[in-house]
Amino acid sequence: MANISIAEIVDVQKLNLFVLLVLFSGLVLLMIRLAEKGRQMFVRPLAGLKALEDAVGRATEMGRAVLYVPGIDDVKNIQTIYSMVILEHVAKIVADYGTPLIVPIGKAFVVPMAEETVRQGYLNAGRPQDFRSDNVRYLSDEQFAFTGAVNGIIMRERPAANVFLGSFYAEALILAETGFMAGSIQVAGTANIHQLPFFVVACDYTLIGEEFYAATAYLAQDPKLLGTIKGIDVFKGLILAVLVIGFVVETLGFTGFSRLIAGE
Amino acid sequence: MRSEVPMFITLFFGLFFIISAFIVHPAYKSAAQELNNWTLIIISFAYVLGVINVARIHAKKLEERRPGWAYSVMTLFGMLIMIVFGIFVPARLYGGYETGSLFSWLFDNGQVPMQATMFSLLAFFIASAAFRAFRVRSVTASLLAVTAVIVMAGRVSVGELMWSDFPRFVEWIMGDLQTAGQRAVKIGAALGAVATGLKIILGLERSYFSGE
Amino acid sequence: MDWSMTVGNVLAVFLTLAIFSFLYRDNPIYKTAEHFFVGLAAGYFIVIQYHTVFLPNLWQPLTHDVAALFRSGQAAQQLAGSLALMQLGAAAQHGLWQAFSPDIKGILDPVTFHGWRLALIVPLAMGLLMFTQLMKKYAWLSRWPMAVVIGSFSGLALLGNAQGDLLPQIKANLIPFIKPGSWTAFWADPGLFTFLDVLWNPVLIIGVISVLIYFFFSVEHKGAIGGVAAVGIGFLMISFGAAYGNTVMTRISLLIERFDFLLKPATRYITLVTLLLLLAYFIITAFKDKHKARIER
Amino acid sequence: MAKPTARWTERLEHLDRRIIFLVVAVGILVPLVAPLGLPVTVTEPVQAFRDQIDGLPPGSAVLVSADWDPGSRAELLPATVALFHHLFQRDVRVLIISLWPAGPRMVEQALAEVRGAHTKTYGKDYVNLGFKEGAEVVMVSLGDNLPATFPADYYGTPVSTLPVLRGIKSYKDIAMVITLSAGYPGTKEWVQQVQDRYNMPMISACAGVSAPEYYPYYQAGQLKGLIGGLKASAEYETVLERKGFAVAAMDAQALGHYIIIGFIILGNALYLINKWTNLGARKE
Repeated sequence: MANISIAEIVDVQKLNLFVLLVLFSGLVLLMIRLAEKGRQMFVRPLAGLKALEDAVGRATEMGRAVLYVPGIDDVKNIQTIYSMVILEHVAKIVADYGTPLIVPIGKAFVVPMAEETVRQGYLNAGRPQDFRSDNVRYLSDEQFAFTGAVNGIIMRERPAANVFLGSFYAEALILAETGFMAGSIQVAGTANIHQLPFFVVACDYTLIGEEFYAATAYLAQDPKLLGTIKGIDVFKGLILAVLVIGFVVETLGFTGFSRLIAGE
Repeated sequence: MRSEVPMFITLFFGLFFIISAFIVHPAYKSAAQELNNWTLIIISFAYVLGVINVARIHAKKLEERRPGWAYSVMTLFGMLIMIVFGIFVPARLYGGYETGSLFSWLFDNGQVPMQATMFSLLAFFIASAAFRAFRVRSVTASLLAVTAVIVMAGRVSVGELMWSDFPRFVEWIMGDLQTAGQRAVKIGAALGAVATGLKIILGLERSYFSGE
Repeated sequence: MDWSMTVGNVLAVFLTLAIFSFLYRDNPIYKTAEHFFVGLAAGYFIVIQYHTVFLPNLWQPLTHDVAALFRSGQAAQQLAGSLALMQLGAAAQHGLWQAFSPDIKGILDPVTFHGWRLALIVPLAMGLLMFTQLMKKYAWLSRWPMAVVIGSFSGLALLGNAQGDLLPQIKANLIPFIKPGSWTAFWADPGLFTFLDVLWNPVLIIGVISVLIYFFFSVEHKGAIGGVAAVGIGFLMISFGAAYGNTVMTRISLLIERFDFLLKPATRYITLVTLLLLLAYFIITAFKDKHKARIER
Repeated sequence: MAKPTARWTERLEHLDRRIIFLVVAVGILVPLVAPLGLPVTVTEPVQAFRDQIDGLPPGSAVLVSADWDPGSRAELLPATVALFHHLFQRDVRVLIISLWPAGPRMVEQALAEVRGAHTKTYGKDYVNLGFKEGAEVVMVSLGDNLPATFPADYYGTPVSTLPVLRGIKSYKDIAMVITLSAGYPGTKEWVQQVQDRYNMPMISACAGVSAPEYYPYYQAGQLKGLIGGLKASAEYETVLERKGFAVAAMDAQALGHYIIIGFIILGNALYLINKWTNLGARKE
């Protein structure tokens, strides 16, 4: 193999990307390792999250259902997978009180995953027998047929709390407004930046972008999730430092730093 | 067997797609292309399964005469007519999927108008939400409201009549003022996505394979 | 008069008004149209998958090469080749360097090895495994192909976010506090836009840093950090306001196009007739409901 | 104790939605029937989009990804039609793909509107390669081998027989990617997976709703041009002197926007009035 030079094998231009991936991955894995060893990982309380538990609590008091829509995207969207973690937690709370839980699904491929997640939630609450698979309702793969069907459920079954957590598109506004008219307390969260204005305006609480990821970690108190959030926070500290050094150095006229980051 | 193999497969395909961005060795690249093709094929099976799920649910609703079963007839009818004419009927009997077939006629005169109209409903909903749910409950909400009104007023031709530089001012808001917030949210979201992708590939994210 | 166009317009106008009827209230006509739409969309999905993915990417190469191979009698030798391919998969797990040893290299080069096409049996098998999801007993088998999809998209999301969002967006914010030349330009010609140009860089720098601090989860929002986070949430709300304003543009455009379609010369009269028919339907049903309600009281 | 009859301002705040719908419908219909013909000035990102296409060297190949469907036809059909007019005026090979199932048929509708005005032949100057499932996976596999990912065009003709694709193996042979985007997968995924990795010049025409999220890419230079929404499409039509649906819709667009602004202000005015008067009532 001696005659083949490194440049032929690996794209040397992408060194800065490689360094970023190794550094960030190492940081996240390190923090997860520390969290698993029991190190205390502080995550600041999230207003939107407290609202999620209040909303489910209110539904329990009024004996009405909780509607949980894990976004309309497929399993290939990371937000759908993350929403499953929160769904598992909500399913656990709901199972404790025996409050009905409705989980409309907008992509067929998500159905088995959602069923397993809710079953896991009921399992964690020690009541696997209460799990009824037809609470996880596959409605349609078509975005708008799904939205119309969920609106029908909201207007007919009048859930006390609507939770919209995951990847949403144009239907975010309709679901939030229909829920607003049905008088439910609404908590939403998505990393799809273009839908956040509607959730912020029409819902009682909104987890904005990353807060959605942090809420998962905070809820689950799972070392892996907490470690990830701390890893991201530390790296964000690094980015803040780079941004501050960057603009100070650029103001002084030295452009080498920004070229180094860009790997030119 | 139940979760070790899927975890290895996730690791293999996850790493493969990451490494492919870094390796430029010609032999690797041609092998990579074949693996890409495999993934595409498997993904398309996933979507076929998705549609079979639609058929399964509406057929079940039909069998059990559950409320609204009559409507399921329409879904199955719509699906069957598209599939039968789109795949099985020969082109000369209005079959196939190109222009002139019943499949494309139903698409142009059935699917397009209905989907376009469903989305146009949003114009009505955004108006009713603007009136009933768009409340200036706090300082932050009023910042959102003021920016929204300025951008709306300046982005349409009437705005220009009032102040000829209005569009240019809105371009400044879009290109600079709102870009700052968008960029920070994008950086944060990217970190979250990279971390989550990493955990899924390394099998640390087991929630959706849970239950074993 | 082209019949398919006219009948097509009648159907399109009726379905458009049927969906618009949802604005009045959820009704059987809307439900029928919506369910018909779900069926059409699902059917369309399958036909397009069949013609543009299943046939060209899988069926044709597979059947074409299997036939060619058997005719030329190389089947046995090439099959062994695809088995070697399996070991390559395992080799990748232990470290790619051995995989590059010369003897395996021959396997990778498709020119010499027709087995690649034959190997398409593997994705076909994995794809078919997907259907085990419909059978309760074997449903766990569907996790294998599911893992391919999840693994691929997680890998690409990880790479894409780091390469396309993270690095370039950080680099784009490494800028001097005042845009070079904007200060002198402002004094040369003081006006709103030259002033805004001076603000260009400071807005980006302060905005990005304060919003990033808002999304900092290790420190409580109190004192100085709380203040900066408040500035951050302000920038965030401005971005959301701009997004809201732009969304109105999209929604209104969709409605304009639908009304434009209904008012077109070719559909104008059809719209009128269909509108009257729908109106009649709603008046009759409203009347019938009132009548029925009076009987029940 | 009978609920005190709500003051008219309180009843108005909970106005029946259908009255609001009626106001919007009338507001859109009037300008469609009686257009006002208001001016459209061209903004910088649209001018940059046009200059990028004008700057394409003759004979170069351009990849257009039509990632939209009937749900966003109102905004993206005018942009696509204007784009095809612009590309067909130039000596450029146009390869069209779509990562949305309904995409290829939308491309057909756009091509039908454009074909008459230009002397371009299918297969030699432009090709509709149709749809492939797989979003980012498709984008990445085009980097290694385009013909393997799209072995046949939308009509099933093998690509090896199409002259427009001669000599095109991967992104190296593509001068620019033009992403027409209405959601996922769209411009964001194209920028994430292709722009930086293959350092591919890229411009985007997108639905208004996605524009704010793409401005950071435009400011960072990852996107060299951006048409965000129907107003921007109207600017593009004006710049190309090919006035179409986008320009015609600007009057109705203007009235629609001012109706919504009116509702926001009215809604909040009522909200504040009710809050203060109720506060006042409780104090007495």
